[in-house]
Amino acid sequence: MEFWESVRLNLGSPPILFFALGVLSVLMRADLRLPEPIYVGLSTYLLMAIGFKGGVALAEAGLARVWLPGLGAVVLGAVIPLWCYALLRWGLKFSAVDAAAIGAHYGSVSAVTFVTALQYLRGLGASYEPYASAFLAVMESPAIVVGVVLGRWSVRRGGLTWREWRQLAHEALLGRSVFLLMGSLLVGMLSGKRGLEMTEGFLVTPFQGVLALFLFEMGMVAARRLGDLRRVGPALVLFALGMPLVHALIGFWVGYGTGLSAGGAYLMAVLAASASYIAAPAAMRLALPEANPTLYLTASLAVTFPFNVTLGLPLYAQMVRWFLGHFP
Amino acid sequence: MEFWESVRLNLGSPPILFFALGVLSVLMRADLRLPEPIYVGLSTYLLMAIGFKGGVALAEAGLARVWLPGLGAVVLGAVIPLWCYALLRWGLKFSAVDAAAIGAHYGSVSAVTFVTALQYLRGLGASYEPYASAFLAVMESPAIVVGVVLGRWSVRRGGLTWREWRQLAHEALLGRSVFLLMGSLLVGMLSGKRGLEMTEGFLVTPFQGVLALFLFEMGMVAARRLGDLRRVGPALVLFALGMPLVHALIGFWVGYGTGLSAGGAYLMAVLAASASYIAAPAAMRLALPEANPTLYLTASLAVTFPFNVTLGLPLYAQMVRWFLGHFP
Amino acid sequence: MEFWESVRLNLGSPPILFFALGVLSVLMRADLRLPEPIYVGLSTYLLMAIGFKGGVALAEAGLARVWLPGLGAVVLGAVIPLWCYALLRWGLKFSAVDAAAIGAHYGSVSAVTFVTALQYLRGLGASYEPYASAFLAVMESPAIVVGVVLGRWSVRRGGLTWREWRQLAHEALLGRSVFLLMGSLLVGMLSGKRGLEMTEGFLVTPFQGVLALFLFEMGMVAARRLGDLRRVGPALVLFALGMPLVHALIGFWVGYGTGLSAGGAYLMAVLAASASYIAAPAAMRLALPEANPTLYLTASLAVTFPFNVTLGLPLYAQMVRWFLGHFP
Amino acid sequence: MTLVTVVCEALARQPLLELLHAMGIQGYTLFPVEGAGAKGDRPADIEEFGNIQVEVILPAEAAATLMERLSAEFLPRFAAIVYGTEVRVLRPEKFRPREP
Amino acid sequence: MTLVTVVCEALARQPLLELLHAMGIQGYTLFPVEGAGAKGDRPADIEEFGNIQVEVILPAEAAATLMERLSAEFLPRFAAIVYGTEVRVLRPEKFRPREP
Amino acid sequence: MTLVTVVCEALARQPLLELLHAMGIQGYTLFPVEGAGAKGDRPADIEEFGNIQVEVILPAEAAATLMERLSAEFLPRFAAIVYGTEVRVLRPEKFRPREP
Ligand SMILES: Nc1ncnc2c1ncn2[C@@H]1O[C@H](COP(=O)(O)O)[C@@H](O)[C@H]1O
Ligand SMILES: Nc1ncnc2c1ncn2[C@@H]1O[C@H](COP(=O)(O)O)[C@@H](O)[C@H]1O
Ligand SMILES: Nc1ncnc2c1ncn2[C@@H]1O[C@H](COP(=O)(O)O)[C@@H](O)[C@H]1O
Ligand code: NA
Ligand code: NA
Ligand code: NA
Repeated sequence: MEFWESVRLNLGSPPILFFALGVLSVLMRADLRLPEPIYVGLSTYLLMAIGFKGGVALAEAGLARVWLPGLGAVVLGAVIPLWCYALLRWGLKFSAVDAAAIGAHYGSVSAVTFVTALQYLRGLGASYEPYASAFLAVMESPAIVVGVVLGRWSVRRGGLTWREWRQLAHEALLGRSVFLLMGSLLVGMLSGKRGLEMTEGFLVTPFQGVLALFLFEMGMVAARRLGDLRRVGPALVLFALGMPLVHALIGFWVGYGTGLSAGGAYLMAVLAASASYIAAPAAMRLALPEANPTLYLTASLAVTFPFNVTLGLPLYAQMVRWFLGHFP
Repeated sequence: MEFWESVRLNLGSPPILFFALGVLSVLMRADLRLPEPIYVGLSTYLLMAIGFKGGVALAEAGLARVWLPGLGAVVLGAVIPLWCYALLRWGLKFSAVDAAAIGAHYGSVSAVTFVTALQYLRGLGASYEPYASAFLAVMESPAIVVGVVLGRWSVRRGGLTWREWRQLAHEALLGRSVFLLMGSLLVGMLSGKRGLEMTEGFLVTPFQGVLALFLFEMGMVAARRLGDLRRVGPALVLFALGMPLVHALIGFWVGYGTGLSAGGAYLMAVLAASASYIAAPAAMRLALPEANPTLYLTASLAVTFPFNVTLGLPLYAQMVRWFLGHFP
Repeated sequence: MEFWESVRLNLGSPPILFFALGVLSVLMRADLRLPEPIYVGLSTYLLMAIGFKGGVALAEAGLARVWLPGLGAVVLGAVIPLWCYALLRWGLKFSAVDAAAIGAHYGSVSAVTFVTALQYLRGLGASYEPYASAFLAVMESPAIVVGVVLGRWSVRRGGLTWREWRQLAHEALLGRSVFLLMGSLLVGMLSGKRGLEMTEGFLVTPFQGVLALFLFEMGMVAARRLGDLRRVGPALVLFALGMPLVHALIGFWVGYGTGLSAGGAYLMAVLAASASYIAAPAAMRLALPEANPTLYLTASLAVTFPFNVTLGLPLYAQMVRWFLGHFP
Repeated sequence: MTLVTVVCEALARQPLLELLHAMGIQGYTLFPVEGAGAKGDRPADIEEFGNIQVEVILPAEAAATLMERLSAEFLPRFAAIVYGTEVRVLRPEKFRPREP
Repeated sequence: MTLVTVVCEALARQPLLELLHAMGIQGYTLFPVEGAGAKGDRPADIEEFGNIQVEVILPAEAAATLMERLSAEFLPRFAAIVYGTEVRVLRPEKFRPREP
Repeated sequence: MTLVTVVCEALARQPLLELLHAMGIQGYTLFPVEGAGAKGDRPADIEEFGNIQVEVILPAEAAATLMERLSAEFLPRFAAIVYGTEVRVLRPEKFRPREP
């Protein structure tokens, strides 16, 4: 497919158009506030559905084919904060603790970006490893741990206490999204094809439409942060637009190098390029309260997330086309 | 179809039966309060779904076939408040500002009534222009603007200030339901058939069932206002039962005269007959706070709305049968 | 089917696995609190769906085939509190009012347990009377009335006043779940097959998946009560594990004796074995405030409910196999 | 004027509102809350297991009567706390209870 | 410091926040409530038909001004009650309104 | 008795409840709110981005200690306001913190 056509394919899909509608509603002050339980309900549904379907696929594929790219995902998530920290601290002159916190966000992942990428691949007609959501599940926490350790170290020149390690592990491994994803993966693995047949009418049939509704809400959530753009400065905005490209590149090769198909490596690229805006901020508020939330939230939620779901997805697909010479 | 059979068809359909159950629950004080986020979730879903499907149909039909009946709908919405005002003020001796506010409600529309009419047509086996929700979208605001201007004029013998015009336009054009409907129409137009296929499992498959659940809630919401019936007096109750008949008649001819099919003209009749009970009250509270909300809310929500969805829909169908000699 | 295989079939099904995940999330303090509107939405959906489908089936079967087992269900519900009261009061030395309140819970029923049993039967490939939800509907209230009368009597050595009777009847017959179930049954009866076709995409297609999500929530709700286990003592825990077995046995013979198929009698067994944890506690708080809620809630919600949905369902199936020599 | 606040189990909603009604009190404000107290945690996951907070503004004497009746009729039956706060209201005439 | 509480119909949200804004008040806390009063029941079933409770803490003089303006500009238009409570705050400097 | 109210970002829920627990305080009431303040708007669209309001009633001395500890340990880390109000409670014995 032509590059522009694949951009159009993404921008013209209902989820992205509803995302834009959500943004527009905030910009035009139409103020359609959706109550918080709606958000919780939709995000629980999405995590449960992708986790479950991924688990069913995982049980079929067997762990033998998954552990290497999975390990790649974990390592990638853990090291991204390191170079982000260096760049932000010494290149862009952010404080150490802010640099660590922002790094944690970019090493971690955004489940919504991942799900949107799944739909996009399906639209393109590209195949991918159906157990790819396992990579999403394992890639959320490592960066958070690394970022917090980095930040604590630079604030206090000392490691974490035993109690802090425990709290951190709890935060990172038992956070809402990690737990739900991991748990649903497990449920999917245990219940297999037969379980998928039972729940198909709920977890599969309406999935894409629910995603459209959810992205409508996320458009509003992200747009409400646009006003903070002025407060974070152009350097961070550029960082939030540029690093995803770099990370996508690295993510692609990690995925491809660990044996994934073109589609699977694309998804690894998207995971690397995406930044967390729920789990990581929550962990930072508790573990690095000295870091400025306006910086990391605005960068990941108001810049990187909208960029990724609109232009990023087709750009990364184009990247795959360049590298491999073929991709739908 | 026989008249009585077509009444039975409507009264025996799950949405209307669940509506009755909701009313009953309040009358028997079973008190099943559904929390507010459920209402927001369901109504967002319904508006999004009909807007989107209408938009897909609109893109196929082309604007050429839509603009004339659309214009008819706008004009009709704008003029209904005028005669309602006259009748209420000079005939029924309501205060000027109450007359204006009530008029605004009857010129504007009820999306739920419209959706119920769609299901009813489908049950009858009648065809209609699938882009008819565009008429719903354009018909909500004009009456609100006219009503407010009328009311302000009569209160102050003067026009609106520039600032008031802006506020009013904002209220009328960026209200929750107008924005959602217009926006979803646009999204539907832009994403077309392909987008519909993607979201069918969510926006189409469960639609009728969701409507049943929503009407269950609306039955409760409407019944909670029944106690106010005594406070509004018999004149307004008669108005709220009689005007829908008159407006249905006019609406039908506007639709038929601007080239719609029998089914499409029926829907235009339903739109004209319906009265707003969310958007219009909200606008009146802000722009005409002097008007008495008990009057307009009770009339539109506790009388006209239940009347329309139960007896009105088959009555208007019978009307079409009389006029055209044929209709399923 | 082998007993162990039928246990595995239940424990490996998505609803039960998600239930376990919910329990686990609380035990691991992952704390995924779902907001209350989600609970209301899901439970309304489930009650509406089973009531409606049961009603459609009831209209087809005719009341002639239903009244006898229905009467059996009512009588069974009404007498269970009697022997529970005797056992708890004189055998286990509970106070009279606590014995009455706990008895009411075990005579009444749990809709979620019933629905899970329906899915389990479907998984087994066993057929059952599709109108069985009518038995669920009639079996919720009688035990509550009997329990309250017993409790009042023992507290005050006197009957209820006229006003109390009225309040009690209101509580018992117009409680949320009874009203919704009865109402949806009625709606289903009135709208018939045609109505089912209309709403299938909502009330049937996603049903099993929604149940999985709901059981995930119920796992959390139940697990939050586990901490109270120490407060109720081993005697009540044993009661809460043992009585379901006894009641299942009796329930099976009541069902089978009144003409139900093996599957239908199995469902009656499950109803008898299940204990109420929403409707009965609510009624007890209002009508028997002297009873200790920790006792009845912990027994029914933290012991009997989890036991029934995990091990109880296959055990009762095994029981049917023993009695009849055949059952899938 | 006194603001009387009642935090109680959600199931006590009806009896509480009836008591207010019986005293001729027309106005109140109500919202769901979660909480913990002597009777354990009350998570807000299920309406029936949660709490509500009810706020009633009324003249000092009426407030005293209300608190007495709550103390006698309501607190023995339900998990609840009750407290009063002095407040200064706009339009004090709005807050007089009618004859019941 | 004074805590000014406004309970009003949810539709008055925007005008109320605008009034606060116009007075240079940056801080407030807001949540949906249901209620009943002279203007009837306000069930919380539909956002548009419910109430909100808005709480603003500010120095006594600013509070007096706010209550005056509410009395003049807000109460005639909307179903609402307004009351003030004396409170002791940590970090009082946080609660000074800026010049609007 | 003093009612101590804390309005803070929802993410501070766990640390706040732990602090109460550490002080032997068993009772509190909690609900989600939205708000605005020095640290910007806190819309209630996502739980993680919203606020909570926590209300604790306790004897005056215990309240003073709580407010001191909040001032020292809580306010430097989280977006929050804290204030105290004098209230008159029914059954005052209920509100004494246990030894932690
Ligand atoms: N000290 C307290 N401060 C604030 N709220 C309390 C306090 N004690 C109890 N509550 C509230 O009152 C409800 C009932 O209290 P209890 O009867 O002690 O369980 C609790 O669930 C809390 O919401
Ligand atoms: N006496 C009262 N105590 C507490 N809240 C009240 C009182 N009167 C009115 N309210 C609240 O203020 C809202 C508007 O009052 P009203 O304008 O009297 O209908 C009501 O819906 C209640 O939420
Ligand atoms: N003056 C105020 N009055 C009432 N609530 C406030 C005020 N200032 C701040 N708040 C609340 O406290 C939260 C945190 O405040 P801040 O740390 O100033 O952003 C806000 O989101 C509001 O909910
Ligand atoms: Na990343
Ligand atoms: Na109309
Ligand atoms: Na039972």
